[in-house]
Amino acid sequence: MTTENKPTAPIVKEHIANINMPATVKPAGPAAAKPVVALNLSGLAKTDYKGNESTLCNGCGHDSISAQIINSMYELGVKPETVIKFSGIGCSSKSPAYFMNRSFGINTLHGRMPAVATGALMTNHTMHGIAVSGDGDTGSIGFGQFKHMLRRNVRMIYIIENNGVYGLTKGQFSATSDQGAMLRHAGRNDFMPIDMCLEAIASGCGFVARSFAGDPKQCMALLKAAYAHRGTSMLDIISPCVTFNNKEDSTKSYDWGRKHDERINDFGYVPPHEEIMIADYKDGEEQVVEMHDGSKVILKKTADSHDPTDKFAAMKLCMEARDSKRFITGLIYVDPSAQSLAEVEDISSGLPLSQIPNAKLRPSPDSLAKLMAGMK
Amino acid sequence: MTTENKPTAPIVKEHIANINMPATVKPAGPAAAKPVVALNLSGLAKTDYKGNESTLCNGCGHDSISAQIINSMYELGVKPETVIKFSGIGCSSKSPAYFMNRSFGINTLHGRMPAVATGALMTNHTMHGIAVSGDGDTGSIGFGQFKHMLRRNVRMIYIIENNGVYGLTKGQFSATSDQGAMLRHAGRNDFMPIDMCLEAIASGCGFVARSFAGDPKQCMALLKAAYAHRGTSMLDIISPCVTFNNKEDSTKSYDWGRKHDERINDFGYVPPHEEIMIADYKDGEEQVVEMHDGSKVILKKTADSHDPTDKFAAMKLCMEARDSKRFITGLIYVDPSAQSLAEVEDISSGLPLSQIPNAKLRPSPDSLAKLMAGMK
Amino acid sequence: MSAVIEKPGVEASNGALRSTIVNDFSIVAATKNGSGSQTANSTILRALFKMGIPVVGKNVFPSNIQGRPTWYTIRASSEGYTARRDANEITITLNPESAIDDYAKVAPNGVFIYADDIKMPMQRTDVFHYPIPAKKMANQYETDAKLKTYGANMVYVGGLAYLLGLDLKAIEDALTFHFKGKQKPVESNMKLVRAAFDWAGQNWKNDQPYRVEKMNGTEGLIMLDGNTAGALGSIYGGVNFVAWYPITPATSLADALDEYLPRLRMDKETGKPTFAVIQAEDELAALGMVVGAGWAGARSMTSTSGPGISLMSEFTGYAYFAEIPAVIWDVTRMGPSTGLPTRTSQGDVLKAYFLGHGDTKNVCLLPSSIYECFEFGWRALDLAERLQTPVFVLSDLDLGMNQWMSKPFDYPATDLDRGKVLSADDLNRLKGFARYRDVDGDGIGWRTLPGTDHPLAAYFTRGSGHNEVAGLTEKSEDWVKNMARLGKKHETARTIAPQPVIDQVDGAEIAIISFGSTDPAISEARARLAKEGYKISYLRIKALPLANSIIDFVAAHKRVYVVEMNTDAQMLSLLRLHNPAAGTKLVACNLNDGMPLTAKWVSEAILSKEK
Amino acid sequence: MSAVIEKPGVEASNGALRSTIVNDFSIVAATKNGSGSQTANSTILRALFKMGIPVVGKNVFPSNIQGRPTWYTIRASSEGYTARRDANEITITLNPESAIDDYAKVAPNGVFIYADDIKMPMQRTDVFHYPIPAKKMANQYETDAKLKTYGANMVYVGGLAYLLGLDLKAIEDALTFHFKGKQKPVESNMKLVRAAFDWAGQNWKNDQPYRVEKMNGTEGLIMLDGNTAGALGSIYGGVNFVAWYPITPATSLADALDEYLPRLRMDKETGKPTFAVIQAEDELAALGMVVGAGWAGARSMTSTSGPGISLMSEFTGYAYFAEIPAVIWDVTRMGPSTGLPTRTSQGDVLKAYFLGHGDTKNVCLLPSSIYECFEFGWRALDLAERLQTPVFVLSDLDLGMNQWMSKPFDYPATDLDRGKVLSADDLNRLKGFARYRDVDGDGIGWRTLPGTDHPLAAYFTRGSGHNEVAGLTEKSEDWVKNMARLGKKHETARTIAPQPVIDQVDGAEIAIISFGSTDPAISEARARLAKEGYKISYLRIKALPLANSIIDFVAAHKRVYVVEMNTDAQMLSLLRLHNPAAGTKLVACNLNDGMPLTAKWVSEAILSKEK
Ligand SMILES: Cc1ncc(C[n+]2csc(CCOP(=O)(O)OP(=O)(O)O)c2C)c(N)n1
Ligand SMILES: Cc1ncc(C[n+]2csc(CCOP(=O)(O)OP(=O)(O)O)c2C)c(N)n1
Ligand code: SF4
Ligand code: SF4
Ligand SMILES: [Mg+2]
Ligand SMILES: [Mg+2]
Repeated sequence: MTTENKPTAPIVKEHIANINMPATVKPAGPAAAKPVVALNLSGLAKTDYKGNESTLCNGCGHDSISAQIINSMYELGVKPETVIKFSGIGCSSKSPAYFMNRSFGINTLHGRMPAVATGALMTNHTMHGIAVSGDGDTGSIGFGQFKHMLRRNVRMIYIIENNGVYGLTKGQFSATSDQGAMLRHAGRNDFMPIDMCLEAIASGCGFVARSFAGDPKQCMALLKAAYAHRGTSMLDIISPCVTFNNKEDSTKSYDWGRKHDERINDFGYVPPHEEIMIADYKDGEEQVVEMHDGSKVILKKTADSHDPTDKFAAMKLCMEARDSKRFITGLIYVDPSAQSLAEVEDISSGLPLSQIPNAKLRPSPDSLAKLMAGMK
Repeated sequence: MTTENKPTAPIVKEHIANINMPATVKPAGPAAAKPVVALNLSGLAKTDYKGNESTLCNGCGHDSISAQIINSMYELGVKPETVIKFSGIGCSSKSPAYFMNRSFGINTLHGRMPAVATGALMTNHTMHGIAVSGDGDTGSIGFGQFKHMLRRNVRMIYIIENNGVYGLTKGQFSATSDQGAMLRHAGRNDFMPIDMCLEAIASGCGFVARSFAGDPKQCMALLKAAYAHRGTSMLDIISPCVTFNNKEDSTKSYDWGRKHDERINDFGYVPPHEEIMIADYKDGEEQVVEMHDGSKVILKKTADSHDPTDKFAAMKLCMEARDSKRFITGLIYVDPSAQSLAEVEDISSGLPLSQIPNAKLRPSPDSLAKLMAGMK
Repeated sequence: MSAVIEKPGVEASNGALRSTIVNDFSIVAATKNGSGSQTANSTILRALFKMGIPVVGKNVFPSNIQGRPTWYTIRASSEGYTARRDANEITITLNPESAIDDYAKVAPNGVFIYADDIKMPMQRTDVFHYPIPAKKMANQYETDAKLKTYGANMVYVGGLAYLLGLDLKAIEDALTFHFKGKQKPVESNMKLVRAAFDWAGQNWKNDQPYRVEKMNGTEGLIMLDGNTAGALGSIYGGVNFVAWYPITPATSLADALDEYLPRLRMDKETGKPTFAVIQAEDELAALGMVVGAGWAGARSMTSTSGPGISLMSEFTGYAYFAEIPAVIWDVTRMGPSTGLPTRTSQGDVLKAYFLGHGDTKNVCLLPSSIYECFEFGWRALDLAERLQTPVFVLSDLDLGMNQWMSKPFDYPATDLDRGKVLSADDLNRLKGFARYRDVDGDGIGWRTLPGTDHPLAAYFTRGSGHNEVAGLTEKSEDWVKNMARLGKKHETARTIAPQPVIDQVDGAEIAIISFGSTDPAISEARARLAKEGYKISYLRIKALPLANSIIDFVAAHKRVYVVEMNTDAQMLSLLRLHNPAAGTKLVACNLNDGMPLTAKWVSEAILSKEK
Repeated sequence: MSAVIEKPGVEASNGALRSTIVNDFSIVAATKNGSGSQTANSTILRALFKMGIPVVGKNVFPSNIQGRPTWYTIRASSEGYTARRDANEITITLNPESAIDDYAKVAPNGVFIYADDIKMPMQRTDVFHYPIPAKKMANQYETDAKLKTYGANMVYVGGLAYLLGLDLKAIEDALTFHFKGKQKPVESNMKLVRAAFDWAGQNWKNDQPYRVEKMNGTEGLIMLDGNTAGALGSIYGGVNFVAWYPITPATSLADALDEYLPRLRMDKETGKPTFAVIQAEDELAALGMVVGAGWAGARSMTSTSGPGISLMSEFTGYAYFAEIPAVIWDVTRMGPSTGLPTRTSQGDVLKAYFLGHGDTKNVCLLPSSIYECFEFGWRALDLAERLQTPVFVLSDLDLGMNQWMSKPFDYPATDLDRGKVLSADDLNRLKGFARYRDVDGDGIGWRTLPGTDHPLAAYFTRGSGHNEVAGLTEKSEDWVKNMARLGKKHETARTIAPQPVIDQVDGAEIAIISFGSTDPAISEARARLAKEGYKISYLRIKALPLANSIIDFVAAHKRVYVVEMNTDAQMLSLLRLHNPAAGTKLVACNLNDGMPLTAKWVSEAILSKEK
């Protein structure tokens, strides 16, 4: 057995048909010809953000969200290699296999993804996390971990693909199912749905939004802004389950969403490297939230638009919307100030823990000798 | 092996020195002489509510709370046999052994008491639950179960003996520790404390209060009112840990509590069998909340007293108090309307599940024959 | 199975075409998940069953909701064998993704029925080809757009009926059964079946060899899945508290409870439920609730599978040590970890037996048939209350989710056993009690239930060290004494849990020990091997802890093959621990590939070791 | 232990009083939990140690913070034996609650030092009585009210020093050690010690037989607890991610990491930490974080005990199957369930080895000394990354929380082993990789780490079925192949994990197999038995899976006693599974009463079976 760090022999003789392999893998070496496609800031084509073919049901909301993740990351010019995809277990949690194959991905345990993401993102704090979970995964079994992750403010985009039902296990109630909904086996759901946004605000989350899988534009704008957030950005995206919870009276159905979607604000995202033309934004009509990385969220102020920097207003909005079944979407709460966990642990300015050379991981023989001397 | 239900032989020949035995066990039989003490509605003396001698540290807040549980149950005239004591693991969770030995008690697993209590109280919905937990037990490991129990609204008094520290494991930070607090091994706590009352309101709890172990009168009044609540009543009682978290700058210390205790309202509790003398309560100066069992909580209205029936005000109060380290105590939120789990499951009007006779538990041979015929 | 027809099995193995092969073949229908083929497949299955032909139906489905290949296999066996077979004589495919593979796997001289829009080279000369215009006909006959994909499946039912000579009346009966008597769907489906039947008659040449004929191999039998059987057994066992969390393949057990409890267990006088079913937020909470309920005097249970079992570890140890009744159904799937959620295995034997840290040993029941799923449903509740301990029922996906024939379930032979519970009257008489004292010599103490109206009824329950009177103790003697009593209780369990079924063959040198759903394959393998002159005894374990009679059985043979479906030979491990004297006599014979064992594999595995 | 003095042990067993007994006795100090007696006890312990007398200190404390009886035992042994003894020649009690019991347990001809305010009949004529005015003197000398109870403990240090002839200089050195050189507390404590010493000289008649004398039995040795040793080993093993949840007796391991990491592992250039330590919300999350970190390339670990191990079941199986490095320290306490949190046991052997549902088998290291706690601290991290799997270290409360002598820890002999990781350069060269392919024949694939800047670096990790290229698969062949490779990896682990220590005695018919913290008792028992003419070989297991050399060792003996501290003879079970041919040759020799084994028990247990 060799204990060396480097492989001493060719590991794989020929190129392997890795099913996770990116769609347009560029052959190694500088001189490779580029396909004739639009390239983004990182010099990548949209196809470089593709994943495996989806195995979800035709029309499943989750697939629309995957598409918007691809679009937003492509448009932002994020290098897929700098992203880690995380998920729990469920139909929603399968979806990381369906976008960004060039990103590392880990499909963890049911409800326990927040812990894995915390460990991984602390080990490499330079990576961006995109976490996908379901309402069952996060709201039921994973509720405790979810709340504690928010409290720790681990930097990642945490998406709840919220369909108000357990998809993968074939249609049981989840903790976000409508009160009064009916199921064949279990009968009526008598419990009040958990409001993920309300919970996130209570746990100190600094970026809380709700959207609708049927509204790709809003999803994309939120994803971009979320990417810029310093800590956890929580996106509660209503994502209809066409197979088990798409009846028109379900608040998680396409029909309901299309009929009732009520945008609480309109906003745009300006990446850090783009200048805002001051002229474009009239004072008093726009509200600018500056994110930690220098990017900006520009909110259009109207008479009834919600101010996402007002924490009490945000909480009240969530509570009232739940009580009256309003389908509100938009940026609910934002506060870019709180330190992320990597900052708190004071590792954010150095090399990722995973890249610290061995020599720095093992203290000197001398230090041990001294310690031993002190224990005599 | 006998499969009969009744013991056929004397099980225990003589009286056993059961360490859980009540202090003033009255010998069986009607003619036993009563000690000369004040008896309550149930004909019991205070000593009938005693528990084992406490093994907690001298001065531990948890012991004061045990004393108030004893006092309140005695004063209400609750028969100890109708109460089940529940707890998780921790110093706080040990305390059910130190009150009401004539009540059944179960010391469960760390953070998992809500589930056990749910099962037991569904099995006998006529019993009253008194659950005792700690901030670690409920806020850290048990947070998910706690929130889901509240959502189900299982009828019980759920007391969090909140000392902002792990007592039994010798002083680590809990999820309610002050931001900025220091510990010998772990250093600084950088995380925002979880606010149990805020969380309870978000989860739909209909009786939410905070108190202070150093304020026996308020604790007792709250315990009495909580007893009358239809679902879960959550009491977050700041209960100083004299050994590990009683420095004067700790918001969970006696000093801090004594200096900063800010009662948000004053109230009295009127049991169902007592008439309120209308004359005693002047309209406009009192607010009466009628509980589901007919008892009443009478709140004195003053200029700055908090109205516990206003959910938004309650949430806002909790959030602001957390942000500004205000030590608020009193009845934060009350809404006696929501059905308890036993009502939702439609078993609340019948015999306890545990007392349903065997004959009703096994369907007839006939019914089986019919079923079988239908499967051919 | 009682009604076995005494004629040799027919299997086209050497390529020689027999004139007709009657009632002995396997059919596989390859469709897409979520396309509604379940109705078609169960119709075929039940139609055969209604014709008196012994059958078994197994669904091999992906861990996915819609659009992935899924295979439904029906085995017809005039001899009544119900094990899986590798060979499929008749393959139906509507699924282009799997068609090439499916085609390659058709048994020699087999039949290939395929959707006529599947385009691929079909060059096999040892296969009978039958293209069928499934989509076209469905579109033609189904007006409701939603039902069109679904309808395509009924088309192959008609085609198959034509080829096999399946009774259209039996098909109608099967549909009536499926739709619980509702006429409308029966008729609309029959329309398609008949149309396809007629179309096939006009367009196909029926020179393939497989035929069905009415027989009386299923008389008096029922057909059902094991999870429903388990749920019914529990209901007749008086279960009154259920907490669970969804997980494949255990979900349908809870579903069946949700379905049958309201039908069978509403209080006649009050009209109110005599039970409560709670969908918990996870498995930790599910077992926690069940333990709370069991402690308070409910007949309580949960059902789960591998990942849930892992999460139940702490509460199982608690219930073991605090001595609280609880029934846990583990409908096993492939592990480790998430593994293959829709494939079968017997991989949780060690896990369940030792679940809980420290020194724990749990009682496990091991049903091998849906009949036993029912029986162990009520027995588990009895044993849990009698022994005041968690009792596992280790079923598996194959047993739990597939369709099996069975003799009708027998009404429980004994009254509900509520175990040792003291009432207020008892307390008056006894003037106290010691919760954890072994007064009867079986290691089991007497308990009281919350709500017992007596000042001496209460005791304090805990998972930490306690003495006989339930007081907290850290004394060595108390600990050792208490653990010794738990050990004695375990010995009691050994004698009162279901005992092994032993078929000791005169003069046999070799033997098989097995348990659970491997039984059909083993029975068939023994019959095969008997024909080749091998005398093989058979012991089927029905429960853990292992019965002492197993030791004698092993002693009576030279080599004992332990047949099981897991990677690490887990039952063999327990047998070794139970019977160290057996030494190397016990031989592992295990396979864990997610598929139910076949008689072929079992007999070949044994033969390869015997030769 | 190298520096053993070659003279026979002195034990007052037959009641005959020897003139003096030097450096061979046990002291027990019975105080109240939380009363601050730890300083006094460690002072006595370290003072003896500094005088060159081999010692060991064990704390028997309640699961409680303040006010319950607690016993601290110090054994001095000129021969260097460090096992627990049942007899205590010198008993000190300040604790009225336990005084009667403590008094009764004083060894014949023993010494009883007691607080003079304890009133009880003291009629034993075979005991030397020494009342001491602990409170009074403390009140007199301690001005700070808080330190008064605490000070009472220093009074008995002074009294004991007088009786034994303990060097006051050694006591001062010990206090200086304890207070890390801070002069003020040293002085104020010494004041009390000296006062008590003088008071005793004036008021006591020192006719008791126990004395200490300087010797050179501890030269070059260190004294420490196993948890600190484990933490240091991990730090020198390059641990850089820790997530944990408090639990007795594992907490002090994490505490030591929190204490020493900032001292030893700040980056010299940046002054920033090269590590992160997170207190998780529970053990599920703790191991989840560790697994996430291990996956992302950290040297990651957690520490816990029984209940935590139960909660880690699902994540352990996940890490096993997805092949992610993680180190889990299980500092074992008494189970099942909450059990006795402050008592020692070896009850998690089966649990840890099989942790995870389905078919899992984990690598476990079994330290038997603080030296090995240090060594396995770094080795575990190497093995975890090399084998890409969870590695358990099964320590226990006795080892972890008590004070042991040891030769100084050796600096790790080999470089950090980071296992098989491909860099971007490797990927350029190799043009791809197959995560789960066994290219080297050891069952271990190559992995990449997130952050590797190469378009082919990424792969997708999951706990469900996967093929060589980490693709999702439900195919039987893929599953079986993958499990077979994991089996091969387990065999690799068998050969690269620490191998057993074998002391095979010429002509020995009987042997002992054991592991972990039973080693001191076994060594001493073998010496005792050797004196009685018993030749006994000894094999100490250092890791699971069990090494194949154990088979030969067993074969070479007639009877092999498996000595362990659990109820169900768990290691014996694994030995039986590993070596079925051993049959009934392996004999259980286990005790699980929460106390470390004594040489007396081990030798008597073996003798009783031999005779
Ligand atoms: C510990 C555990 N329990 C149960 C399951 C079964 N399970 C798989 S997915 C799922 C629910 C998924 O629901 P949700 O998170 O809402 O995702 P969706 O499928 O609706 O997108 C469950 C219960 C599991 N995999 N692991
Ligand atoms: C699963 C598990 N993990 C850890 C522990 C150890 N433990 C016992 S009590 C406790 C914390 C108790 O803190 P809290 O609930 O705040 O109670 P307090 O002692 O402060 O009253 C912990 C971590 C345990 N018993 N079980
Ligand atoms: S079952 Fe529902 S959630 Fe799952 S893939 Fe289908 S539509 Fe989506
Ligand atoms: S340690 Fe703290 S919480 Fe525990 S008993 Fe002592 S004072 Fe109370
Ligand atoms: Mg969902
Ligand atoms: Mg606490």
